[in-house]
Amino acid sequence: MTVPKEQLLDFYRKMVLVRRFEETVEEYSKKGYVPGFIHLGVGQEAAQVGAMASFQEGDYVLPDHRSHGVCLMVGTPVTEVLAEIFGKTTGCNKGRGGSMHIADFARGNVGNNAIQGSTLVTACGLAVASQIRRTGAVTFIFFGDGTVGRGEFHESLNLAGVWKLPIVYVLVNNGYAISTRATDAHPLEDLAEMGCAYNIPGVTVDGNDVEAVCAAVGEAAERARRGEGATIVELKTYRWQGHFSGDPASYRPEEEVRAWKERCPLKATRKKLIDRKWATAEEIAAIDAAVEKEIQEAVQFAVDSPTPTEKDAVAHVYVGREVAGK
Amino acid sequence: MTVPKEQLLDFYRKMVLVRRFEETVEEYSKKGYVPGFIHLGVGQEAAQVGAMASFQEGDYVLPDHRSHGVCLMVGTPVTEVLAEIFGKTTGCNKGRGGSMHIADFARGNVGNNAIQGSTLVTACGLAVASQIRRTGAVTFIFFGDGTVGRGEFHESLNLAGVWKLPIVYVLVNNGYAISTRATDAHPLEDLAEMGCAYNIPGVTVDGNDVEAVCAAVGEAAERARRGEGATIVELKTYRWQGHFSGDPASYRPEEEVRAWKERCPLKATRKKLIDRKWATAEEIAAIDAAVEKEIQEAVQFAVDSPTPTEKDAVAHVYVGREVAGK
Amino acid sequence: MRTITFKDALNEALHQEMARDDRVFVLGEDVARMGGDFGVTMGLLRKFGPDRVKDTPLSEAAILGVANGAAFCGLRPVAEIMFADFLTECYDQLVNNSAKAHYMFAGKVKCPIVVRTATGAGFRAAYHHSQNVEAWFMNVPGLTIVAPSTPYDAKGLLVGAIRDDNPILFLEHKMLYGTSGEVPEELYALPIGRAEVKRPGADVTIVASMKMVHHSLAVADELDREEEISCEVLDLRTLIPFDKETILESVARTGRVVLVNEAPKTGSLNAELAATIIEEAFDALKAPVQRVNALDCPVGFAPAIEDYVVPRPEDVARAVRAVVDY
Amino acid sequence: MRTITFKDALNEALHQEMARDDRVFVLGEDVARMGGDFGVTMGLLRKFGPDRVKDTPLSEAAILGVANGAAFCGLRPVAEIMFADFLTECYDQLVNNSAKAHYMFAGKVKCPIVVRTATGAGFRAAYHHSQNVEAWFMNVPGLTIVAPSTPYDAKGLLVGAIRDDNPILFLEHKMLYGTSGEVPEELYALPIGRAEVKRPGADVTIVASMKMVHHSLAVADELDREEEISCEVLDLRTLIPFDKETILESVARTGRVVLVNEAPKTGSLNAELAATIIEEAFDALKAPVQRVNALDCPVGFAPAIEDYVVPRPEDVARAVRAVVDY
Ligand SMILES: Cc1ncc(C[n+]2csc(CCOP(=O)(O)OP(=O)(O)O)c2C)c(N)n1
Ligand SMILES: Cc1ncc(C[n+]2csc(CCOP(=O)(O)OP(=O)(O)O)c2C)c(N)n1
Ligand SMILES: [Mg+2]
Ligand SMILES: [Mg+2]
Repeated sequence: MTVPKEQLLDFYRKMVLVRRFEETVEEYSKKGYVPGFIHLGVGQEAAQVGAMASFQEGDYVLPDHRSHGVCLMVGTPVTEVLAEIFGKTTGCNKGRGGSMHIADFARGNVGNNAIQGSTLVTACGLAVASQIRRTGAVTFIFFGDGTVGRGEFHESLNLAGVWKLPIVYVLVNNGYAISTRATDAHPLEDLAEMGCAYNIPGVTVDGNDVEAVCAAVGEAAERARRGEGATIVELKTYRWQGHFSGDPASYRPEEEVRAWKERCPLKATRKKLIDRKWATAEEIAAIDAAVEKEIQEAVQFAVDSPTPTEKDAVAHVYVGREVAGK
Repeated sequence: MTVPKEQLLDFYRKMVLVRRFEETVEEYSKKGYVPGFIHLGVGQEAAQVGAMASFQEGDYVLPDHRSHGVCLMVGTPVTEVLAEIFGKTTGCNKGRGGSMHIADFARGNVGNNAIQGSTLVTACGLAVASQIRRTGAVTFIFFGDGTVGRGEFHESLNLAGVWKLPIVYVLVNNGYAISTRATDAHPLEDLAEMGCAYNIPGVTVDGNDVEAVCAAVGEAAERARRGEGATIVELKTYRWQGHFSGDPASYRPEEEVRAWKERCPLKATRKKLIDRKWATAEEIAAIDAAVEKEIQEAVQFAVDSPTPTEKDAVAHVYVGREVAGK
Repeated sequence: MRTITFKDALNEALHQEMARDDRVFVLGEDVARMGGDFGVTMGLLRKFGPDRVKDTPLSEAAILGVANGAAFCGLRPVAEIMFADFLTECYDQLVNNSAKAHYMFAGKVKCPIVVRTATGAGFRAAYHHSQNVEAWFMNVPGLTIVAPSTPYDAKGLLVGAIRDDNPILFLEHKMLYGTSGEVPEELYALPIGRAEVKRPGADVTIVASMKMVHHSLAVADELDREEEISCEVLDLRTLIPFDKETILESVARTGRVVLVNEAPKTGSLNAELAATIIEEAFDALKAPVQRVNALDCPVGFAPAIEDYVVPRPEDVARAVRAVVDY
Repeated sequence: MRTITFKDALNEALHQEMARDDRVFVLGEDVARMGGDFGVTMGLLRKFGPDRVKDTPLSEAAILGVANGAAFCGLRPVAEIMFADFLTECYDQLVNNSAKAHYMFAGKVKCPIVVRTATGAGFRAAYHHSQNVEAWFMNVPGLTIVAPSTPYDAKGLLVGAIRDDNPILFLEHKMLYGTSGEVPEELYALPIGRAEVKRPGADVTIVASMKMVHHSLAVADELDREEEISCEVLDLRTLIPFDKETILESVARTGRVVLVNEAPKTGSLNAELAATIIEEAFDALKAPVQRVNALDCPVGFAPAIEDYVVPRPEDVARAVRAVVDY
């Protein structure tokens, strides 16, 4: 599938944004600005950007632990996402969620839950709400090959199948769950095929080809909007770094990493733009530079923002009931 | 498939035993001898007896809540099973388990857990133990169409698929989970097909045809013994009574119940025996009478047996640590 | 005033509140066509239709997932988990998702769900249908646990719970469903978080909930009559967070406390109540706080065992005498 | 004596006990090829092979299912649940299956499993990777909860737990993995169920576990030095069932008690300890028991919030002064 020129340029810009965002998070993590551990999506930009191209106002999305890019695609300002990861009060959840709990309800990002698989059933609730209210909204749920192992995968798909829920299951298969190969954890090679158990169509595409991703997820979203129910779209991709920033990832062969880096989604898209004569090297450099400016401004913003104070600690435990501090 | 004469006669005797056992439990329940609620398997005798024909010494079985018949097929004396259901100290678990928790470890019955789906993953552990020890044992797990909804169904099959576990999944599809039709709970008609998600073969057979059941489960058990992994065998059948004894089952049409009663597995087997000239009406009556005697002796035994006393209450909470009584 | 059963009071609460607020919907296993395993949701499907009264597959995690997701979208789900023992199957959803969402996302989302469930012993249904589960959820900030003891409270508290913006675990003791009491026909809500003095008294404060309130009232009457001991009986109604003020006010007057709870002693709600009373009313205490609980063992099957293990009125009476005689 | 880390002490325990007893096997997510998320199972795969060291899919319920089932067959599984927060995903298996099997089946089966898991705050990993979970399992008769505070105890208690015939939840505080201490090279087992006086003292009894033992020891040293208060520090080591005798013996001498536990205050283990002490040592108490706990809120992401919410040494010191000055 070929998307129009403007869209491919837009995809490229977004993928650069996601890439640079992740690299920046890693850089500032090493510098000590990022509390806790972070899961980076470098290498998975086409999957995140291409899938979110079908996300419309009013839709819902449940990102996962490796989804900073997905959070950006919802439209939450880069500043707010970065500040959240830095644990600052200017973050989209006031520094209370961090890398693994980034939500933006106003824009449809219902947030991650760091228990793998938990949001698979939350997705059913979002979809039921849009069914009851007949809003036509679609719910996009991102999850990895490892998370397919959880019981909620089944409970979610079974319900989605029998209730024809408007859900797009975005199964990001990067080949590993931490050190465990997808092929050691599941008896099928193409996990989208598991849809067969639920009368839910499954499609497997090259997750590093942003146009292919956009097309497959787009079709699934349209099916859902037409009331025809859920689809699993499996995006085959790879994470360049370890499971979390700092993981040496010695459980996988160098050769495999090298081969996948060759298949860099940004490089591939740049090549398409040039080959189709949709952009010159200079125009591409200009995009890169604009993104860089945005990133650096966000860094400045996040670094300069205040951290929460002790008195923030006991706010919002309950709605309308106070909890005592120290 | 046609089984030899002696086996069919044996099947018939066992089905009569199960039928009469269930009817007796119901009768004595109404008379007040049975604490709690009970789930009867009347109508499902061919599924229980036919499936357990492949059970060998050293194998494991996990019955479910509607499995008195399965418990009998393991070889536990009728007296001990009935006494257990009556809550007597002579029961196979000293009256401590009751109808929903009948085990006989020495004979391979690892017992039910009244949380639907729980034993689906226990089955993996039994199978792993036999794999580690290379005993060649097969694990039979009984569960219903409703229980397919649980997350453990998936976790179990996924693991069984990837580890090639020697398990026979005996999926007893009686069309309902309490009041909920299987077709309202799952998007497929033949639930054995769900094996496709796990690279596990699934086969659906007439659960009221004891020979068909025996053949399908037998083949699955052989596959498991050969180290080729798990199989789902779906047995389509029907429970004549409500979900529990006393449930009026007004959620299902009279017509449906009548049609299924026409397809009584005992009647069908009697007909086969007569048609094949393997037994005369008199011989059949003799079998019925022998079973009746066994049942009545068991009733006498169970009725006469003592009930546990208060001091039994705190035994066996921990191994080797006492718990205080009152 | 009109007298109806506890079960009918709950049913009426649902009918009336669903008519008032179209954001309220009901879901669970067998709640629609059958009207619930205990009949609490009877008639709702006919009145409100399948959009608002949903039979689910046997998938507790998905039930909670639907509730959470729909609540995040502004609906007010009332989920039924058939027996409280099955909350183990959706423990993650309640503990890690429902309870934490409001806090985790800095107050930007609410999770106004009610999870109704049948709890408690006495049903002769053994290990997995008899547990008292509130202690499993005591140490989970963000959750509220409500537990009525009378039909009047049942109706008012269920309405109050539905209108509350917090996730609420609503415990219905299964031995109370058939009990009767006066209940106004009109719709009313009772406040969450308030205990009630069910019987005033001067010598001893008894703190109880659910079925134990009735044991306590019976004992209070008897001791008043026969031994001239005047007991005040407090019904917690909301177990967590409980009404400290009402308890402390009573203890300040009596100086003697008996806590009655149906769960095993170690780590039950009574532990928290005792610790709180010690901390806040140490000098007022004339005797050590007495805890009346089930023994530290599972709820067995045989009636003699079950009846011995859970608190009996005589156990309450003995504890009252102990604090009086200290 | 040789000094090694807490993590290496655990690793050594597994190596040595697996060499001694070939019924012991290890399973969990990423325990084999990677050696565990925290490195505790490092080197086991190479030494003992894939039959006894198993990477599982991301399926917590299946992990526990395998453990339970294999234990019923006489093996001694050591399952790793990567973070204690994920026990929510196999809560049913632990509560309804492991804990109850021995009792439910009248002592005819044992469930000698060890479930190792990383617990506790301080890792900057927020809501779903930071919880202290023991209170969720306090009211579950049949379960044993072990929680070491030093490398010496870690090794000996893990061996003791593996040899124990009961299901054991083995909590490893993640902030202790890197701490060092003297550990004998030879294999040894410490008894389950015994507390240890980690520091003798005369004025105040401090009861703690895991990381809080170290806070307590630091405070005890400081108060001894600066304020001439002599604190005895008890390390519970087994949380449930805890060592009542050792606690009461100490309280009888000091009459003043401070309980330190890292979980939120309401319903934590401290509640049970306080209630027990009141019941059994009321007359010995010279001041109300003081509980030092986390605040009643989830563990937030921003470091300032996390550090404020969980108990700090100064909170322990304040509580000690409060019982001394009462
Ligand atoms: C219930 C649960 N189990 C385990 C974990 C620990 N964990 C976090 S991410 C992860 C692997 C997830 O793999 P996958 O779904 O493929 O996503 P990826 O990390 O590859 O993007 C694991 C095991 C968790 N967070 N939740
Ligand atoms: C986890 C759990 N949820 C719900 C129940 C209540 N329950 C007991 S049996 C049953 C229906 C089971 O249906 P199926 O698996 O088809 O077996 P059948 O009763 O038809 O033999 C339900 C919902 C339970 N015991 N455990
Ligand atoms: Mg992955
Ligand atoms: Mg069924």
